[in-house]
Amino acid sequence: MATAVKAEEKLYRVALREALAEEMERDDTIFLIGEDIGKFGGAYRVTEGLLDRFGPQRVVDAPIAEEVIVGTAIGSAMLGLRPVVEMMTINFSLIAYDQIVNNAAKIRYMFGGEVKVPMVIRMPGGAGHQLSAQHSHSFEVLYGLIPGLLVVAPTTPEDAKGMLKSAIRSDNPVMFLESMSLYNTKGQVPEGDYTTPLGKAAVRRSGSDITIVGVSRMAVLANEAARQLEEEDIDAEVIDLRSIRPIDWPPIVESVRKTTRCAVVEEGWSTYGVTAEVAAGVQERCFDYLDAPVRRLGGAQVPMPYAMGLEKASIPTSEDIKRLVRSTLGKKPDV
Amino acid sequence: MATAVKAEEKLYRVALREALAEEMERDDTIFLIGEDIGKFGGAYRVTEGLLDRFGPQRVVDAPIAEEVIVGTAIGSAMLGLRPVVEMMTINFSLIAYDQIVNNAAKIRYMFGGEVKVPMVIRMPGGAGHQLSAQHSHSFEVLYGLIPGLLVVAPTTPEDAKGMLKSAIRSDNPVMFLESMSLYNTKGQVPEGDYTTPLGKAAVRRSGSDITIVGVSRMAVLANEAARQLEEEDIDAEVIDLRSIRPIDWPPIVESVRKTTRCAVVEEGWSTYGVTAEVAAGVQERCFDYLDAPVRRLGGAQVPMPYAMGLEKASIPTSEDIKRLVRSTLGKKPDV
Amino acid sequence: SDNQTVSAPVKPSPSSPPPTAPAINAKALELKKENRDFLLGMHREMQLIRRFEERAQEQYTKAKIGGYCHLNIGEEATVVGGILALKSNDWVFTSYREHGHAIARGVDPKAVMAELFGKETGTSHGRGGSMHLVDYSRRFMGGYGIVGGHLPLAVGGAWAVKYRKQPDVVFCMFGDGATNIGAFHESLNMAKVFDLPVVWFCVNNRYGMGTPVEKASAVADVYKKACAYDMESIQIDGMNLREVMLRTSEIVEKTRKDSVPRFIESLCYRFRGHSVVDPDKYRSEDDKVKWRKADPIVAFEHELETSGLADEEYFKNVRQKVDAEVKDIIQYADDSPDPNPNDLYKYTYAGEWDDRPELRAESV
Amino acid sequence: SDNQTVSAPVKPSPSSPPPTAPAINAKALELKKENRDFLLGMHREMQLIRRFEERAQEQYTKAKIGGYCHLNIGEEATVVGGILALKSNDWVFTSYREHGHAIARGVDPKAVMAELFGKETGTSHGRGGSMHLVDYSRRFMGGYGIVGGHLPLAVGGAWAVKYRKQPDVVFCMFGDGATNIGAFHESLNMAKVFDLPVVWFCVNNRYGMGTPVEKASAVADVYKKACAYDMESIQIDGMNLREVMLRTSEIVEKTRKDSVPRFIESLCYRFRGHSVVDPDKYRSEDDKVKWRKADPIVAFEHELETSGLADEEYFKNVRQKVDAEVKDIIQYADDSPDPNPNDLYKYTYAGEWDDRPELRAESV
Ligand SMILES: Cc1ncc(C[n+]2csc(CCOP(=O)(O)OP(=O)(O)O)c2C)c(N)n1
Ligand SMILES: Cc1ncc(C[n+]2csc(CCOP(=O)(O)OP(=O)(O)O)c2C)c(N)n1
Ligand SMILES: [Mg+2]
Ligand SMILES: [Mg+2]
Repeated sequence: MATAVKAEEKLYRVALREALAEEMERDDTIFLIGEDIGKFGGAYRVTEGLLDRFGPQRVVDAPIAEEVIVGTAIGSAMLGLRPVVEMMTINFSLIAYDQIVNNAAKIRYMFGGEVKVPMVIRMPGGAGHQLSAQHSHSFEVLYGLIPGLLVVAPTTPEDAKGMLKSAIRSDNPVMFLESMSLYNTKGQVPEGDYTTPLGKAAVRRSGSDITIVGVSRMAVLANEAARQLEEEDIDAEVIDLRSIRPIDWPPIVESVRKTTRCAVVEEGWSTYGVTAEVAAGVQERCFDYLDAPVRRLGGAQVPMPYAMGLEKASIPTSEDIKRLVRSTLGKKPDV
Repeated sequence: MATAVKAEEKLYRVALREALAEEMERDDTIFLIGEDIGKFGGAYRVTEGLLDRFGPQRVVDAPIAEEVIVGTAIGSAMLGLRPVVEMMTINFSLIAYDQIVNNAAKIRYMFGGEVKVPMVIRMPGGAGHQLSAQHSHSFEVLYGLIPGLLVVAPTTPEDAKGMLKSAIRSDNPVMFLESMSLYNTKGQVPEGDYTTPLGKAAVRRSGSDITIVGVSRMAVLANEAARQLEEEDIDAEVIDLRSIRPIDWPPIVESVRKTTRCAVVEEGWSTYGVTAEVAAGVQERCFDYLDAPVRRLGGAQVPMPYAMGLEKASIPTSEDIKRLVRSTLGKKPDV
Repeated sequence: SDNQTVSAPVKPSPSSPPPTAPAINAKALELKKENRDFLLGMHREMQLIRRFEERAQEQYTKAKIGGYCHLNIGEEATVVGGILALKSNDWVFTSYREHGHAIARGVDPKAVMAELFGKETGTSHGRGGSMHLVDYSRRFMGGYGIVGGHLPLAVGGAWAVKYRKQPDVVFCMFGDGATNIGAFHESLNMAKVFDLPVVWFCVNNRYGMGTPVEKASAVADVYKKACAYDMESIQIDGMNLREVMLRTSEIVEKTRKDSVPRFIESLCYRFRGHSVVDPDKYRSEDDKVKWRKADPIVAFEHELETSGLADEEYFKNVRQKVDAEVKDIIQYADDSPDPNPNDLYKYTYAGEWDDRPELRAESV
Repeated sequence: SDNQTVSAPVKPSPSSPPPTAPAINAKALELKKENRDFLLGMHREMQLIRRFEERAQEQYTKAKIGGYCHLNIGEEATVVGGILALKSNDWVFTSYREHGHAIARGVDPKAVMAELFGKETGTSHGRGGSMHLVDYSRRFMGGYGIVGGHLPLAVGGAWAVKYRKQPDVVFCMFGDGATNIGAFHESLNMAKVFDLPVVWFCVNNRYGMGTPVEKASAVADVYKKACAYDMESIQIDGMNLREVMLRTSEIVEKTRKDSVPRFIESLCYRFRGHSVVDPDKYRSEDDKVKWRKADPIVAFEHELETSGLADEEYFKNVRQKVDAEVKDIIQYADDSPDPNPNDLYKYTYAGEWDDRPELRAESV
């Protein structure tokens, strides 16, 4: 990673906006398309101000029609543009799922390499705002599954900016998974033009007792949990998965071989979730080193309920992660 | 399972047809809807003859419009009918994915149990017919992931009939995953009215050295491989997963605790595939019994290529399963 | 605390129900003495919805309500006129902007507010919230959050009605923005191909979030889209209660008779932002002022007044009564128990599959 | 064997290309001497496609071709007239029934047949097969297998053209069945809202698999659907080569000029089943006979003959030449190498991500 010298505290949302603006300045084949990203400023205000700056040709307010929004991006990418789609939330991407899977991901292969599809789909996911069943899910695994896609989930403002730049510069369709709950978080963002590579996990904290692998926002919570676990004399290593396709195995394997224990956590449903692949892959690669089974934690396996109490009970917390860690260490889950 | 006394050899496709016809005779709230299932007789001839028998009200040729086909089924189920959708192949279900996930699976929960959605979506998946990138995938995991759905994949004519009856009688949305390559296979089908429960795996072969868990058609190949492995003095137990959601853990756990080794195989992509969940779940439940990591095998992680040679190289064979078994046993994969 | 939670719904004591329509025709809607009760009943219904929504906004600010919360303020004539034109055996499918829709359909407003509060006594037992109200007993088949996603369900509803040869009509309501999505097209086509008894009712409030209808739709007069399905289609003044009711009723009854789908576009305007947190910067002040002058409640009150059926004194009295009623409604919602966290998995499945341990996540 | 496989495509020696259109107008298409070369060129093109398809069917029976295989037999006037009306800078997106489309666009028929044979020398290097032909150099942007799924891509193509202010038109071809799916609606609407230079060309061959257009579409005259997008739309006789070409060209040139999307419905009929394995039991013999009488090649030959531009002797000669050419084409496909199995993962990604081990499945 080409980290520039100086850095400034910025919001995750602002880091994303900077990446978009800087890339658009650099390359005029890039345009943004989505619902209410222009005049309205974006449902989560990531694109605020960009319409004024780049005009309606490059910041496009589209009808509510996710299939054709994604299709427009694909078709224009095939002809040489570099579209960046904002899907208002990942929940609506299900409507465009056929376009993403059967077109974006497959076109290059099924045409024997004769065309490419350089495009990015940005979309926030996650729960915690009482948006209930149709607006609160994570769904990372739907994209992780698909050959032809690259899938990332940055968790810091620095990564948000650096990885979005890499995604835009990639010649492949990249699913760029943001988290609603991270938009308002702050972090150091290096100045100047830098990129953060796709396809790489990040060790956020080193430790010797256990490896916690976190997906998207859960990597942030895992870090919190790990800090708190110090008090219990538990020294956890935390890995932010960051790249969902491909999974960056070397740092995970190295870590687990060192710590001999592994816990994996995601906000989405863990059965058939991202954590299933991580757990399966870790035991395959580290079997002889493991002192306990790889344990998983995900959101409650229900359509997200609206009532605050039920919703809270559905989303993993740092307390839940601590319990998961303790039990992976063979301790009582509750202290 | 209420197996009747007599049994007859029948095609998988015929067993399905019988289930549909018998259930439709029994309950006139059941109707079939899909593309070309009536006059054309069904792309895979499962529904052949049913239009003549039950008329166009109950065997409905719909426009090519997967979203509204599924939506029609859901809405009519909410009002008390029992629709059975034929999706021509699972590949087209991606267009209806939003309807299935955001409506069929969630309606009961998000309305606090005030309505139910008794419906079945039948759809064949799998490769092997040179149908290339947009028509050859398996996608079981897309449905396995979703709370609110039941997901099954029968592999024998007996199960096809018995499980389809159970699916139709269930008050839940059931994803009934058939396999293109199994339609022409034969097997004993009990006479009379019987049902095979949803949610249950089946031990197809008992053995002591290793447990092979197969998903859909791969359970059939696993059986073949196991038979051939006898020659190598390998005694494999074969479990047909049958139920993808929920997974029926008890027989799998019992088996692996006995054999101490486990290999899992599916036709779809194994990264984030069904096999990921099975491998993750087995190591969680059987860690202290396992003598080797749970190993997985799936299709090549590419959009399915057309050329016969490439396609063959993309689909697991019984030879591949044998190699997987050998390496899970710590032997050289090739003999 | 545990005694604050119950798993069985507490049925509220019924609020005053919406007025029942007599045979709806031009005569029954004339501004005449003999129609007074019914006309005033509808007026009261609009006021109830208006007040309900105003106070919902306030309760949102107080964090009693969470999530998204989309109000019907400004759309009362469209909502009340449209829904009261239906018979009790008709079925309603609608979008997430549906508090008023539910109330007009006779769903208890207490249960509606309790749902907004996320309480066990809510229409959906606190699982759905503002966007997912339901009441099977009123054939109110739900509010849905995926734009256009419920239109296919309405086709299914109409399918079931026709299949069983029942004399019901399915009434499907959606916004102007929803007419640009694929499900709209598939649904209208399917309905016509099979001649299903469904009336498509577009609440054209001119905007889908921040996007005006003419920037999102190739035809700004949404009713014209029905031409592609050879479907009878009308455009009505959605700020005029009596027009909405009369013309909706005519269309609904035609469809009841011949089981041919039809389309209505009701032109109106939302007086608030897209949802309660929307600062609403994308619409001009001029536009807002112009539309506010056409306030459907004020307009109807004016009609009632000039025809001598009611006066300002009466209207004031209604406002007070409605205000008191909504206070009660809020009190009820506030007093109602939260869902029991132990019931988190309940309702995921029906029948034997509900709440089964093998369908939960891995426990830690 | 290994020397039967190469990873680099073997470029075929070019077959005789389709005729280049002069300025297309009524005059240039008159059955007159001065137009003879061009007219006979088009005739030859139709014959080539016919023969290509007949032999493709035969090769399927011999298992040289696998998968689904959808033929253009009967649609030659629609295909040749439509595609030859385009300029070389225009872009074509089409469906899985596209062998003739590709050939008419100037894609080498050898590469087309090689693709059907799954050979490395195929247009898509054997990865795509019959449904996924492509040739970027001809701006032939592909055949697609999900019904209606490529219409959104055509919008994107037109988007790029307009974005770069280029004088190109995107030509998007699809079947009657595809007009009932959501993507159709979203695409036409989006194209009109943004005034994109795309011409929608519906090959209405009256059936989507076994379903006649009137059983699947609320309007059987598909061109009428464009009314919902306020889009100019025409219906043409798709069995009449000169009409197809002239009227398509008029529409395409209008769109080139004003960047406003337009719609064409070309009425025709497929003489074979939906795909080569379809027993085709759902269409009446009467219907088939009636349409066969309108065979577009026979009809055009009749025109040429009565106007004295060619005679049966000439036609026979063309058939022989074309037959020989297709023999060569098949020979070429047969002789071509299979893709190298070691290249299985190649093309999954572009650039640095292609063929990387971490993007393969677990190895056993
Ligand atoms: C498929 C989908 N895309 C986007 C959204 C986000 N969204 C919620 S409401 C809305 C605007 C809908 O406008 P309209 O249909 O006119 O209804 P109104 O809100 O005006 O009543 C949008 C874009 C959504 N819920 N579903
Ligand atoms: C979304 C989708 N649903 C179903 C199919 C299966 N299918 C392939 S072709 C076809 C008929 C299409 O008819 P039409 O659009 O008229 O084109 P034609 O085959 O007549 O050229 C169907 C249903 C598909 N490929 N894609
Ligand atoms: Mg609106
Ligand atoms: Mg057709």
